[in-house]
Amino acid sequence: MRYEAPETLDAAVGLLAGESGQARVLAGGTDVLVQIHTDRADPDLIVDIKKITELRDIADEDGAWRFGAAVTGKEMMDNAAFNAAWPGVMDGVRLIGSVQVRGRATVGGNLCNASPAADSVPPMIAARAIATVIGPDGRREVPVEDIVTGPGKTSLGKGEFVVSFQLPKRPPNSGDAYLRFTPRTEMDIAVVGCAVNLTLDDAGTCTDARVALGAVAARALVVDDAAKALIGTKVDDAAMEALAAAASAACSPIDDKRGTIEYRTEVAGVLAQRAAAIALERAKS
Amino acid sequence: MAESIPGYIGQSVPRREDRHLLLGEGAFVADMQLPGMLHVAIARSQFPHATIKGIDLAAARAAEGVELAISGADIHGVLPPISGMQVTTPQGWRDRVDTDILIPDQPLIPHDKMRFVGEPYALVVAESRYLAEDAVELIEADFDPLPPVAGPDAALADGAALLHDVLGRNIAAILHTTKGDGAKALDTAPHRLKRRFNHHRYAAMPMECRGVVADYDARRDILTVWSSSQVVHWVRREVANALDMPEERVICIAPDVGGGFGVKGHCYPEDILVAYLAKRLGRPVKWIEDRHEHLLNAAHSRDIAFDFEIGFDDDGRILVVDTDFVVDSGAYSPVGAGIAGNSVAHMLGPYDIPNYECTCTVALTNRVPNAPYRGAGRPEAVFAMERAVDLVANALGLDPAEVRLRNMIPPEAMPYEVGLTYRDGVPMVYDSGDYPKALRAALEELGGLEAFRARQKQALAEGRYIGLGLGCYVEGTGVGPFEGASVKIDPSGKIMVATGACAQGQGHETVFAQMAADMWKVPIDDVYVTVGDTSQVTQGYGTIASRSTVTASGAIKGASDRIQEKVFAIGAELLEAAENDLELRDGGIGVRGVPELHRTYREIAKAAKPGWDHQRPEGTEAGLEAVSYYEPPTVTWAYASGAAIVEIDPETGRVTIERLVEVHDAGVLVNPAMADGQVKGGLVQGLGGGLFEELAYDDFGQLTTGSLMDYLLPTASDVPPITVLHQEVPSPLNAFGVKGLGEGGAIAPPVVIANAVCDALRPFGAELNSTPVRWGDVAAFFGDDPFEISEPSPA
Amino acid sequence: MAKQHVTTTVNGDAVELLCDPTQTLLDVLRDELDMKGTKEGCGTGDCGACSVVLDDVLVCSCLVLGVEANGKSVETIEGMAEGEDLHPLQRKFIDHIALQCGICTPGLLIASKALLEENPDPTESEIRYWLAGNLCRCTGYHKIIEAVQDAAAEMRGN
Amino acid sequence: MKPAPFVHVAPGSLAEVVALLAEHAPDARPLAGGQSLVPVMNFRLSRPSVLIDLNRVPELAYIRDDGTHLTVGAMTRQRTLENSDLVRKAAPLLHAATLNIGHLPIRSRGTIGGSLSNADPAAEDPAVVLALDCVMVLHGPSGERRVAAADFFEGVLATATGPDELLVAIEVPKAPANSGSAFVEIARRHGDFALAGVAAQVTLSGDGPVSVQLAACGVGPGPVRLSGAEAEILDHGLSEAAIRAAARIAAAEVDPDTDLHATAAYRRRLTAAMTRRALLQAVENAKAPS
Amino acid sequence: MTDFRPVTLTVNGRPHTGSAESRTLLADFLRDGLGLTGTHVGCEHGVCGACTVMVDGEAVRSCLMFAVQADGAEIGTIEGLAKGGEMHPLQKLFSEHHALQCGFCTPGMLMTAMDLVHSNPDRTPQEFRDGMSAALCRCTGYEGIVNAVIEYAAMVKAEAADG
Repeated sequence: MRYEAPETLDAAVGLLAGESGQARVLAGGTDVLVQIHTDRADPDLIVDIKKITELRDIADEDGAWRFGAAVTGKEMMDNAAFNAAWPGVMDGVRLIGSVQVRGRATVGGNLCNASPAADSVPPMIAARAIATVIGPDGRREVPVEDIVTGPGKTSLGKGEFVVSFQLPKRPPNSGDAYLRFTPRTEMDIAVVGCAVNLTLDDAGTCTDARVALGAVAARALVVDDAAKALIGTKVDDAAMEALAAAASAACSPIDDKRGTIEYRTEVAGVLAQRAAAIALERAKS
Repeated sequence: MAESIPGYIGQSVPRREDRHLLLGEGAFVADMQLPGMLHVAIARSQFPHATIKGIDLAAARAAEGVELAISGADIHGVLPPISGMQVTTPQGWRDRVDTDILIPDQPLIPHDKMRFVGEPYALVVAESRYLAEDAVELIEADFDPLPPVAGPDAALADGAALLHDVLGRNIAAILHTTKGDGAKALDTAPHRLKRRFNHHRYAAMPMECRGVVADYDARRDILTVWSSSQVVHWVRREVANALDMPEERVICIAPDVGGGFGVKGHCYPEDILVAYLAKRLGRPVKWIEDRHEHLLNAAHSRDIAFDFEIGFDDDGRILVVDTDFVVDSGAYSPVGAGIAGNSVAHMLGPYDIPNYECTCTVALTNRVPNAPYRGAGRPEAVFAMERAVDLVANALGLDPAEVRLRNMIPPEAMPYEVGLTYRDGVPMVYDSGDYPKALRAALEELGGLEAFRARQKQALAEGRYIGLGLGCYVEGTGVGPFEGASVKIDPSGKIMVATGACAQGQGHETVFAQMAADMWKVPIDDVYVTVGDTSQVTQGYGTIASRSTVTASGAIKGASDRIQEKVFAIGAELLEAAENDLELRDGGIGVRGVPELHRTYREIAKAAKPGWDHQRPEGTEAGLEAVSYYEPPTVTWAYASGAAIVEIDPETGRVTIERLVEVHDAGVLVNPAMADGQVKGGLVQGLGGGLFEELAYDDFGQLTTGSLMDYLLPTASDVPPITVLHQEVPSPLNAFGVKGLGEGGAIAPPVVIANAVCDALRPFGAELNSTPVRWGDVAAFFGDDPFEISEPSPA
Repeated sequence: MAKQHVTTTVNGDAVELLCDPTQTLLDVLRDELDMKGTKEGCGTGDCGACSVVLDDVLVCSCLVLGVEANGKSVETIEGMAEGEDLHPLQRKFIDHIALQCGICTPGLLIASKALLEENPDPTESEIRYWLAGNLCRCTGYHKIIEAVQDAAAEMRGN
Repeated sequence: MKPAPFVHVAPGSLAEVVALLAEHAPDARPLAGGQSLVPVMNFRLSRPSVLIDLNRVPELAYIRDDGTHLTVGAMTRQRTLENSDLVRKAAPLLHAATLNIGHLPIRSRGTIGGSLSNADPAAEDPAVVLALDCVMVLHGPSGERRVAAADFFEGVLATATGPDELLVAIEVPKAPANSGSAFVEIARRHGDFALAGVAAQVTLSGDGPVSVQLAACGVGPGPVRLSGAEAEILDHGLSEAAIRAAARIAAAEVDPDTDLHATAAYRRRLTAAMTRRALLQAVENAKAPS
Repeated sequence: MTDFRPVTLTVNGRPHTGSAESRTLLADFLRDGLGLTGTHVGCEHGVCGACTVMVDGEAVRSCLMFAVQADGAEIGTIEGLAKGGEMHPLQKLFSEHHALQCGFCTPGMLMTAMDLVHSNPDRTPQEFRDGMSAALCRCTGYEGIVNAVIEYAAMVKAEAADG
C-alpha cells in the first residue's frame, strides 16, 4: 500500500485518477482504517486529503456557511458560531463515535462511508446542504441526499471526492434538531435517526420545513409528507400526529437485532415529533 | 514387558544431547537474541600493576549508539567486591591443617589500581558490540604504573610492592601439613634426592569463551542471568548478594555450554556486572567474552614450583617426601586455596609413604588469577612426585616401573588410611582399587616392560631414541559439600528430574536419565532431565571437581526414595496388597510374581493428586515430588596409571608419541562410551599442557600469548593413538559404586611425557624437571651439531 | 514495499524512524519504538485502550497511520509521570483502586488527562460521556469516575 | 574483537584499483584473501580507513604458461595452486610449499600475492620466490615495475611495494629438466608457521649439481637466501658430507630471533636439519623418473 | 560512521537479503543478521575453525571474511546439512563415533569435513587427520571425529563407485 498526502486539490485528483489499482481517500480514517484492519478494504493507494487547506476550513460567507469535507468533528464542535447557526447539524456531529473518534472523524467521511445510520447525514439533508465534488472532470455541486445511493454506495465517480459543504443562509426564526435512538447513550449506531429543520413566521406559523430520517432505509430519506404536515401549522398536536404518521409511513427499514420493522417504524414517528419540538423551541428562541 | 526395560546403568546408550548440537540447533549464550538487547565491551588494563589517576568517559559516552559507560569509580560503594572468602573451608580441615588464609576481595571493576593485564577498568554498553568496542577506544585512562610483581619470587622478596595493601603481604595462603616425622626420616634416610620441579601456567581454554546475558523483568522483579557457567547456583548467589535481591528472584541458567573444564567453575565480575546493567538499564544486556579477553582475563591455572626432597632406601622404598611449594595465584584467588589444598593432599599418590612434610605458599602476583582447571593442583603434584620416583629409580639403577610397584599400596590394604586430611575436613581414606594391577595393565598394553626394554636397546643401536614413561596418581572425586536434585512424577507418569549439576558436554542429561530410569524401572525416554537452571532446584552446587555423577546421582536417589515411599503406600492401596509384596517394574508398581496386578506411574500419580477424588491411603500426603540434598560422607578415590612410548628425532629434538595408554578406575561406569570420551579428552588436554600450551609472561608482566596463534591447542594431527582401559572397582561410599572421572585424564600426561623423554635420553642422563617439554631443550642433549651426536655425558 | 521516513515527537523526544505505510501509529509505538504502554484492545476504535494525544487531540492510535504522525507530536502513557513522580491522575487511580487488570488503564489515563485539560471541573456525567470511548471490564467505572473527579479537584488546587 | 570502521570498495578492474590506491594511499589497504589482514583488523592492530577488495578483479587471478616461466596472478588462491597440474609440473617447489600453508579453509581464500605482500618472515611463499629468483610484477600510477624477488623483501612485513602500488603477478621460472625440488619445514603443529623451513631446487647433470637454489623461512626478518650453502654444494657436490657441511653453513648464515616457540640457537639447528632434508629430498626428486 | 548496505546471498539454497556495514564479519552477519546461530564464533582470528562455512562450495573461515564480500555468493552452513529433519550421514557418524561432547566446535568440524571429503575422498587417513587439524576441539581428543570423517569418506567413495 502506498501513502500520499498531497497539499493541493489538483495533486489529489491527479493521484486518484492516476492509480490503476484500488485507491481510497483518507479523511479522518475512522472507517477506512477499520475496513483495512478487518480486511474489508485493501487499497493500493491511500490519498490523505487532510493537508489540503480548502478541505480544512470552516467559513461564514455572510450567513451561508461552508466547511471542508475533512474538518473533524472536534473542530466543528469547537466552532461556537457554527454551533449557534446549525445546532441540529451539530446534534448529529456530536453523536459520531467517541471523543477519540470525533478527534479524527469528518462529516465528509461520515457521508461518503455511506452508512444508512450515519448520524450527521439526516441533519445535513434537513439543512439542504450542498456538497461540492471534485474529480477528473472538474467540480460539480450535488445535494447531500444525492451523494449516497445505498449502503456503502455513493454517486461519486472514479477519482471523485467531496471537497466541502455549503449550508444556505437561514431566515430568522429557524431551528433544526437531530435525535437518534440507540440502546447505549454513546458509541452506538442509530436504530432510527430523525432530523427536522423548520422556519416560522413572526406569528409562529411554520412557513418551511424539511424532515430527514436515518437508519430506516437503504439510505437517509427526505420525507416531504412529513414536512407538509408541519408547513402552515403552528406545529400543534394535530400537526405532530400527522408528522409522526408521515414519518412512520416513509420507513422501509430492515429487520435486525437492533430493532424489528414494526419497532423502527413506530420509533421513527416518535423521534420525528420530539425532534420537531426541539427545532420549534430553537426557532422561537 | 519386564524385559522390555533393560537396566541402563553400564550401557553405552546414545547421548540425547547430540541431535540438536549436530543440527546447529545448540543454544549457547552467544546465540541469544532478545528484543532491545544492548551489548557490552570492556576496557582492560594494559598495565600489570598501576594506580588509576583518572578515567575520562566523556568521549565514549558521546559516541554513536552508546547507552552507558562506567568505570570502577561509578560502582565503587554501589556493588560490593567478590568476597575473597566466598569459598569456605570446613573446620575439620582447618583443625588438621595449619592454615593462614587471607584471600583478597576482587572488585568487579577496581576504582583505585590495576592488578593484572586484562583487568577491567571501565565498560561501555551500546547498541552493538561493534559500536561498544568503538567507544571503548575513546576512553581516556590515566594510569601511574607501579613496579610489576612479575612472579612468585618477586612477590615473596623483601620489600616487594604489595598488590593488596590490606593484606600487608603478597600471600593469599600458607598451608602446612605433616605425616609421621619428616625431618627425622630425612636425617636417617639411606638416600636423599633434592630437586626443583616446575609445572608451568596453562589453562582450560574451552572452545566457547565465557558469556553472560541478563534480562530484568521489572514487572515480576525477576532477574534472569544466562551465563556460560559450571556453577549456576554460585553465580545466582553472588548476583543476588551484590544486587541485594532474594536469591529466588534471580534465575541463573547455563544453556548449552561449550566446554568448561574448570575455568567456568566460579563467579566472575562480568556475571554480576551484566546482571547489574540489565537491571539498571531495564533492557537485556549481553557480554560475550572474545578470545583475546579469554586469554587475558579468564582464569589461568597450574603454575606451581616445588622444592622437593625425597628420602629412600636401597630397595627404592620411599621413606619420606618433604616439599615446600609455591603457587602463583595471580592477582586474586577466586577459589581460595583449593588448588594448593589439592596439591598437598594428592602428593603421596598411590604410594605407601610413612613420612610427609609439606608447606605451601599461595603467592599473589600481577598475573591473571589462578583457578582450578581439570586436575586442579593434582597434575602439578603428580608431576613432582612422579618425576621424583623416576629419579629414585635412576639413582638405584632400578626400573621406574619396579620402584612404583614396590611402593604402591596393595589392594589388600584397602581401605587405606592416608594419614592426611582432605579439604572436606575428613581424614583421607582411599576407599577401593588395585593400583599395582592398573600399572601392570598399562605396561602389558604397551607390549610388556621387558619387551620394550629390548626394543629400546635395539633402537639405540640403530641410533634411534625411544623411551617409556609412566605416571600414576590417585584423585579424590565426588567432593561435597552437597548437590541438590528435584524429582517429580508428572501426571503423565513421566519422571521429571532436575539437579544443580551443570553440563558442559559431559552428557549429564543422558547419564542422569540412565540412573533415574533404573531407579524407577522406566524406559529411559520417560525420564526428563533439566540441568543448569536455578529455577528448577532451590539449592545446588554445580559441576566442578569430578563430582557430578557421584553427587547428583545421590541427590536424585534421595528424592526418588522419598517419593517411592508414597508410591508403595498408594500402590498397596490400589492393588490391595501389602507394601512388601510390591516391586517397581514396567514403568509402575506391581505385586511380585503377579504380572496382571500392576499400576502405572500415571495411575499412581492420578491416585496421589490433591482433591476429593484422590485414592491415597489415610495419612499419605498428596503429590509425588521431592527435593533432596546429597551430602557425600567424603570423596571417593579414582586413580590411574598412564604410560607412553615416545621417539625423539635427534636432529630436531621433536618428540613423537608412539602410543599413549591410561588404565583408569572410576568405579562403576554408568555410560562406558561417554566415560571413555571424558578420559580421552582429558588425556589430550594433558598432552597439550605437556608439549604445546603455555601462558607466558615477559619480565614486564605482559602476557605474550594473547591469541590462539601463540597459545597452541593440540590439533587432530598432534594426537597419538590412545588406549584407555577401565578398571571398575566399585566405590563402597555410594549406592551406585561410582567415582568421578571428569578431571582424571588431564593429570598424568605431562609427567608421562617428561618421564618418557628422559627415558629415551637415558644415555645422556637427561633430566626434564619442568613443563612444557620443549623440543629445543630435548635437542640440546644431543650436543650443538644436529648431525654429530656428542658422547653421552656420564649420568 | 517502500518504507517512509517519519519524523515525529513522542513525549517531547524527537524520533526518526522508517515506517511501513500500513503500520498504525499504535504498531509504530509498540513495535518500532518498543513503547508497550499503549495497549491494543480492538483495533477498530471502539475500546480506547490505544488512546494517545496527537497534536493536542485525543485519538485512537489504532485509527491513525504511523506515517500520519510525521511532523506531529504524540503523547503516550510513558510520558505521563515525571520520573518517579506520578501524575495526579495516576496517584488517584491507585488511591481509588480505579484499576484491576490494568490493560485499559493507560487509555483511560490519557483520555482523562485530555478531559481535564479541556475541562478542569467536569461534572460526573461530563466525565462519563467523555470516557465513553474507553471500555473497562473490571471496575464498572465507578472508581474511575471518582478518581478523575478527585484528581481534577487536586489539580484545581482544592 | 570487531574491526574498526572502514569503507569497503570492490572495484572490477586493475585500473580502478590503481586509481583507488592513488586516491586513498596511505590509509587504504588492498584486501586479497584476508587470511592475515583480517585477523589483525579484528584485533584492531590494523585499521585502514578504506579497504580495496581485489576479490572482484578477474584479471588478477590466473595461471599462465609463458614458455620459460609461469605467470601467476597475485589473486590466485593457494587452493588453486594446490590443485593445478600446470603448477605441479612446471613449478613443483611452489606446489610443495603451498601444501604447507595453513589449512584447507585458509588456502580456500589465501592468495599468493597476499602472502608475498604480507611478507611474514615465517611464511612459505616468500622463501619459494626467493629461491626460484622469481620476478615480482608491481603496478602503480606510473605503470608497471618489475622487481627481482631478492629486492622485493625489505624486512619484517615490509616489501618494495610502494603505498600506491600493487603486486599484480609473479613470474615463476619453470623447473629445468633434471631438476628436483623440495620444501621441508618444522612447525610446532601441523599448519602452523614454520619454526624453520627450507625451499630447495637442485638441477643435476649426471650426479653432479649444475644449479642449487636454497632459501629458508622462519629464521630471519624475511626469507633468507642460503647462498653460502648453495656455493658449498656447487663446490663439493652432493655427498652426505658436503650436504651436512652446506647445512651447517646454512645454519650460520640465517639470522633468527628467540621467541616463545624457539630460541635463536634452536632455529639455527633446525635450519641445518631442514636444509639437509630439503637437499636430500630434492636430489631424490631430481633423480626420480618424472 | 555507519555505511550499511544491502547484502544478498544464498544460504543453504535459500535467498537472503540483509544489510551490513563494510566491517560486519560474515560470521556475525549469518548469526545476528540472518539468525543462523548454528555457525559458532570461537576466536575471531581464523585459528579455531568453529566459524567454518562453505562459500561457493569451499570451506572458509567466516570470521575472516566480510559480509559485503559474500554478496552474490552461495553459502552453506550447518543448518543446511540435514534434510527434512533427517540427519546427514556425516552427522549420524559423528553421533555414533562420540565425535562431540559440548558440541561448540561441531558445526565447524562438520563443514571442514564436508569440504575435505568431497574435494577429495581418496585422501589417506593421515591426510584426513591433518586436514581435520584445521578445526580445534577441546573435549573429545579428536579420535571420534577423525574416525567419523574417515568412515564418511569411505561411504562417499563407495557411493561414487556404485555410480
